[in-house]
Amino acid sequence: MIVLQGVSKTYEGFTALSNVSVSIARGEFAFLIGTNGAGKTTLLRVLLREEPFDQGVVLVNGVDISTIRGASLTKFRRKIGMVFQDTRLLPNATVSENVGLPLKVRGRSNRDVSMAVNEVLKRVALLEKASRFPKQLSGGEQRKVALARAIISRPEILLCDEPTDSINPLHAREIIELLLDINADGVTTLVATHDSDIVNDLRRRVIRMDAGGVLEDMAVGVFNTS
Amino acid sequence: MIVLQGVSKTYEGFTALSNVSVSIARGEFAFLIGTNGAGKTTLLRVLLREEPFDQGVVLVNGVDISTIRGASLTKFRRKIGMVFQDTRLLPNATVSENVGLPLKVRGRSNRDVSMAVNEVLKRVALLEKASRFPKQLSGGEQRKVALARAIISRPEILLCDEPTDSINPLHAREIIELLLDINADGVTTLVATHDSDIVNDLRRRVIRMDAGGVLEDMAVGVFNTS
Amino acid sequence: MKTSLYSLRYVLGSAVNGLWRNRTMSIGAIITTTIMLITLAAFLAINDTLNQMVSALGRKSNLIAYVRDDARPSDVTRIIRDLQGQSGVAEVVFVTKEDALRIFQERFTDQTDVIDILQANPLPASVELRMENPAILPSLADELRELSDTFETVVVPLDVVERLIAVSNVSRVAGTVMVIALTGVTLFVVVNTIRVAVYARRQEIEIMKLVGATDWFVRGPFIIEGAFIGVFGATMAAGAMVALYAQVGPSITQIISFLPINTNVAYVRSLALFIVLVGLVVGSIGSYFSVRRYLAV
Amino acid sequence: MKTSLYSLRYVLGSAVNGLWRNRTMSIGAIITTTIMLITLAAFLAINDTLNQMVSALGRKSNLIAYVRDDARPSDVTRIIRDLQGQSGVAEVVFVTKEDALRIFQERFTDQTDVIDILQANPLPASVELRMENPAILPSLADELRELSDTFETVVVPLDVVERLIAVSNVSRVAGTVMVIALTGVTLFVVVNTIRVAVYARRQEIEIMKLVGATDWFVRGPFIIEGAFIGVFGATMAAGAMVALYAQVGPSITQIISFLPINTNVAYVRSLALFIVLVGLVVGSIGSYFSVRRYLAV
Ligand SMILES: Nc1ncnc2c1ncn2[C@@H]1O[C@H](COP(=O)(O)OP(=O)(O)OP(=O)(O)O)[C@@H](O)[C@H]1O
Ligand SMILES: Nc1ncnc2c1ncn2[C@@H]1O[C@H](COP(=O)(O)OP(=O)(O)OP(=O)(O)O)[C@@H](O)[C@H]1O
Ligand SMILES: [Mg+2]
Ligand SMILES: [Mg+2]
Repeated sequence: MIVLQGVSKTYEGFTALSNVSVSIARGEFAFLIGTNGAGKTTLLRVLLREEPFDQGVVLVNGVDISTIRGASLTKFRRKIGMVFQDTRLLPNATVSENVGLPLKVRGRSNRDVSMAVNEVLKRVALLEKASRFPKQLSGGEQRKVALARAIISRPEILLCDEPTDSINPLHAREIIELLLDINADGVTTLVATHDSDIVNDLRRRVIRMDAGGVLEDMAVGVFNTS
Repeated sequence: MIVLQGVSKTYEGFTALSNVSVSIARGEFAFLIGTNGAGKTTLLRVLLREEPFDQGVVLVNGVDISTIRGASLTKFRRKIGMVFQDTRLLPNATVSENVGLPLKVRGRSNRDVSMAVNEVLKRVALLEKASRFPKQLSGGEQRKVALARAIISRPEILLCDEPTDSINPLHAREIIELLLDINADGVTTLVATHDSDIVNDLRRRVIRMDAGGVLEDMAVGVFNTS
Repeated sequence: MKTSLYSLRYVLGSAVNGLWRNRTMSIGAIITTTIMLITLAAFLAINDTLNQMVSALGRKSNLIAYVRDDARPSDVTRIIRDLQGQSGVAEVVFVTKEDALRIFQERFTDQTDVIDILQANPLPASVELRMENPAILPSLADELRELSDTFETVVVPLDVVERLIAVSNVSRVAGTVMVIALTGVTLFVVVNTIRVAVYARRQEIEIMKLVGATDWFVRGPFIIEGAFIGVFGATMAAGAMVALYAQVGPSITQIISFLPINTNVAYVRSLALFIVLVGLVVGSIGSYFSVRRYLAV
Repeated sequence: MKTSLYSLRYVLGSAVNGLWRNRTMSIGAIITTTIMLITLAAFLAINDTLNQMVSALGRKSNLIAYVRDDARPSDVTRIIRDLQGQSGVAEVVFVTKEDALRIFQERFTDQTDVIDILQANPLPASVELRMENPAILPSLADELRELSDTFETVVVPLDVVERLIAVSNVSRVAGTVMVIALTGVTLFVVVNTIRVAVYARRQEIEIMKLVGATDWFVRGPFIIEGAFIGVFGATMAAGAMVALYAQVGPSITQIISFLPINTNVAYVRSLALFIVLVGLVVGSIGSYFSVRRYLAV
């Protein structure tokens, strides 16, 4: 359960979120849409406790996340898988190492990690590029690596910021199907996207933001592109 | 006139372009499409003389670009505006400074530069964020800055690598219109993209790549997404 | 248990990767560490040598206590034994009346007639001291002057002694200050280099934290990398130092053969070990603190 | 013309921005430069002081030429004048027969009777030299010995002289080697720091080149930044040095008042100027070469 109540956030005076109230049930799948600069990324970063917020309450599984500190913060983040809009791959780590990082971080054995890495790289069709470094990949390939890293640890909550950016439409569909698969296993999934085709195809819940606020919250949403 | 004849390029053994032959007339507008890793970005980087190639000939306005050196290379690059897929904004320069850079580089006066910057930032609706640094912008805003930087110097050739990535569909259309405007002034424009809606709407020339080669070259192309 | 073992392997592997993949930074840091520690080691050695040289010069300075002709030989013998046991005294020489006369005659070869016309040898016997530590000369002279039954006069060439004491004090203080300062500079420059290298990788740290890494998971490899940079740099410095000592040591010893300069293996070995230890500690602690500020994500 | 003027303004503005926006690196580089140059300056000053101290010690050493009783006073006067003009000689003292007797009597107060019984003063007059440069003592002694009409004997306390020469040679060579080495280390560390700072910004350089910048357009701001880092670091070093000299100088002069240590303003000022110049040159040239390898895009 993710609950935001009256959440506001400013970056040095600039209001990026203003009075956002929204709640997402455990195991739900929702799209986050809205114009550039609407606050989608900011919202996801608040949920990961990457960015502090100024006002309101954010509850994740009933816990006020602003109170989480130290070792609890690490535990909290291990519940979440995130695809960052700017991928945030480690530039000096190979694809395998990047993808395996969330498991390494949890102290899993090398064998466990490499098995899981192989499996998840197969799912994004990047197995043969496992030993490349990020800058030796195309833009779309990098994003797939970021996705693989987000899902490898089977998190409770999956936050995807533009997961199909730079991805060929055919692959984009596959990736969304992958996300739906994962969601079907009970993973709460929030996807920020500009891909109207996918949103309109799926007919899932759509939260539309604008200028830092929630403008619409549609149970079976559409992405109006005109 | 851009002419590629039998161009091949490998990255440390990996073939990214194989025997590519294509020619684009002066003032033409063409889309470059293809799956992830097809070689679109590599092709654009070859045209900017960012990456060397192994075989074949690339002529730009009749000049074999592989022979260009030193000061001529600088002059050659000043003919080209490029939107990089990974934006490549200077992290320590403001939006204005990033956008104005191509003019500064040409020794234009501060007044000229700031007038041009204002004008072009207005066109991408980012004027009020002129003094921000790149990491203080949303993903889509960063891409708009990259586009603004590519067009500010009114280049002869415009190379756009995923110019509408991370951009809201409404703005994406505006950006494509902007590119068409620029193209109408005689600027040769090559746009690598995964945005099927835009390609299908525009019905322009489409060059489809796959596995480093040109698969199709359609005068009035479609982006088949199934 | 299993977890921590895997982590250890991860930490080591990760550190090696980090060093190699950021080799521009790593090599820069190692070279800086090496040359800073060579400088420090060379300075320690030179400071030590200079101190020894100045002390050795001081040793030339002496105290002459002229023995009364009627002094009891047993007293003189006892005093000489006492003086030999006294710390700060390098050498005690007893010059008999006959020795004194001979020295006088040697010096004034052409005036032997002067002495010849004397009925008896007018020159007194004397006890001459060569000092280890000239600083105690004045008080020692006073002590000997008290023994007026034995000694007629106690002569201390005071101006030379004072100068030597002053010079050796100044050079010792200056040397110590410089050693402390240079140690500080070395630590600072090495830590600063590591700090800059970590700064260039601050995003890695943030990403790891966001992906659920504990602080120690992030720190571990960095600390090992820092320790490696420190130890590797220090080992090269120590190696260079040992080689230099082996080369230069003997020739210095030859040039100033009269001075007991420390070029022995044990000293150099302990200096080398010390340098490596400094590298280890500075590298790892430097990394620890450099990483800290970026962990607050 | 207009273009180059605008560019100049751009270069300066850009350099200031670069320094400020990469301040973690800039401050690191400036501090490193400062302390390396302080170290170098302190070392230059200490080396200079030690050299002066050793030379001054050498000055105590002397040559005594005993004058024949039948020497011609005019010869003696002439020789003394010659010696005073000789380079390497600090002081020439003429000790008359009467002076010699007085000194002898003072030393052996209890044996005045020895002299009293002599018909005439048996002690010779002497010419005593205090040396600036003890190295020329042996040859000078030989020269004086040739003048056997004037001098009876020429006494040189050779062992002390040799030791002093050796010590002062060793310390001079060691000092020079250390100065050269430390200068090298300073240059290296400063350049390395700048190199690392530029490395961290290599992508900026690539982007500028791809956008159509000339090599000089890219280099300009970096060179100015490097020059600024060097000059600023050097100025702080020079300031610290001048302050330190003002503080410590007088007290050193007091402790070893007999030595003519250089703490005068002109010397410090030229040392400070030299340090700032070093900073300027090293900073800008270091940047120039650091940027170079990333320009090949
Ligand atoms: N660090 C920052 N400092 C100042 N303003 C910021 C900062 N980060 C983001 N912003 C601003 O906050 C607003 C929301 O940004 P955010 O990244 O959440 O938008 P978004 O909805 O993800 O946009 P996009 O679709 O372009 O990714 C934008 O107007 C952006 O300019
Ligand atoms: N530096 C590199 N080293 C090795 N392989 C590389 C390098 N850069 C790109 N490649 C590979 O070359 C191929 C073509 O890459 P390119 O970036 O041109 O693809 P693209 O068509 O732009 O893909 P995308 O649509 O994902 O951006 C890819 O398979 C990629 O993995
Ligand atoms: Mg966003
Ligand atoms: Mg691409």
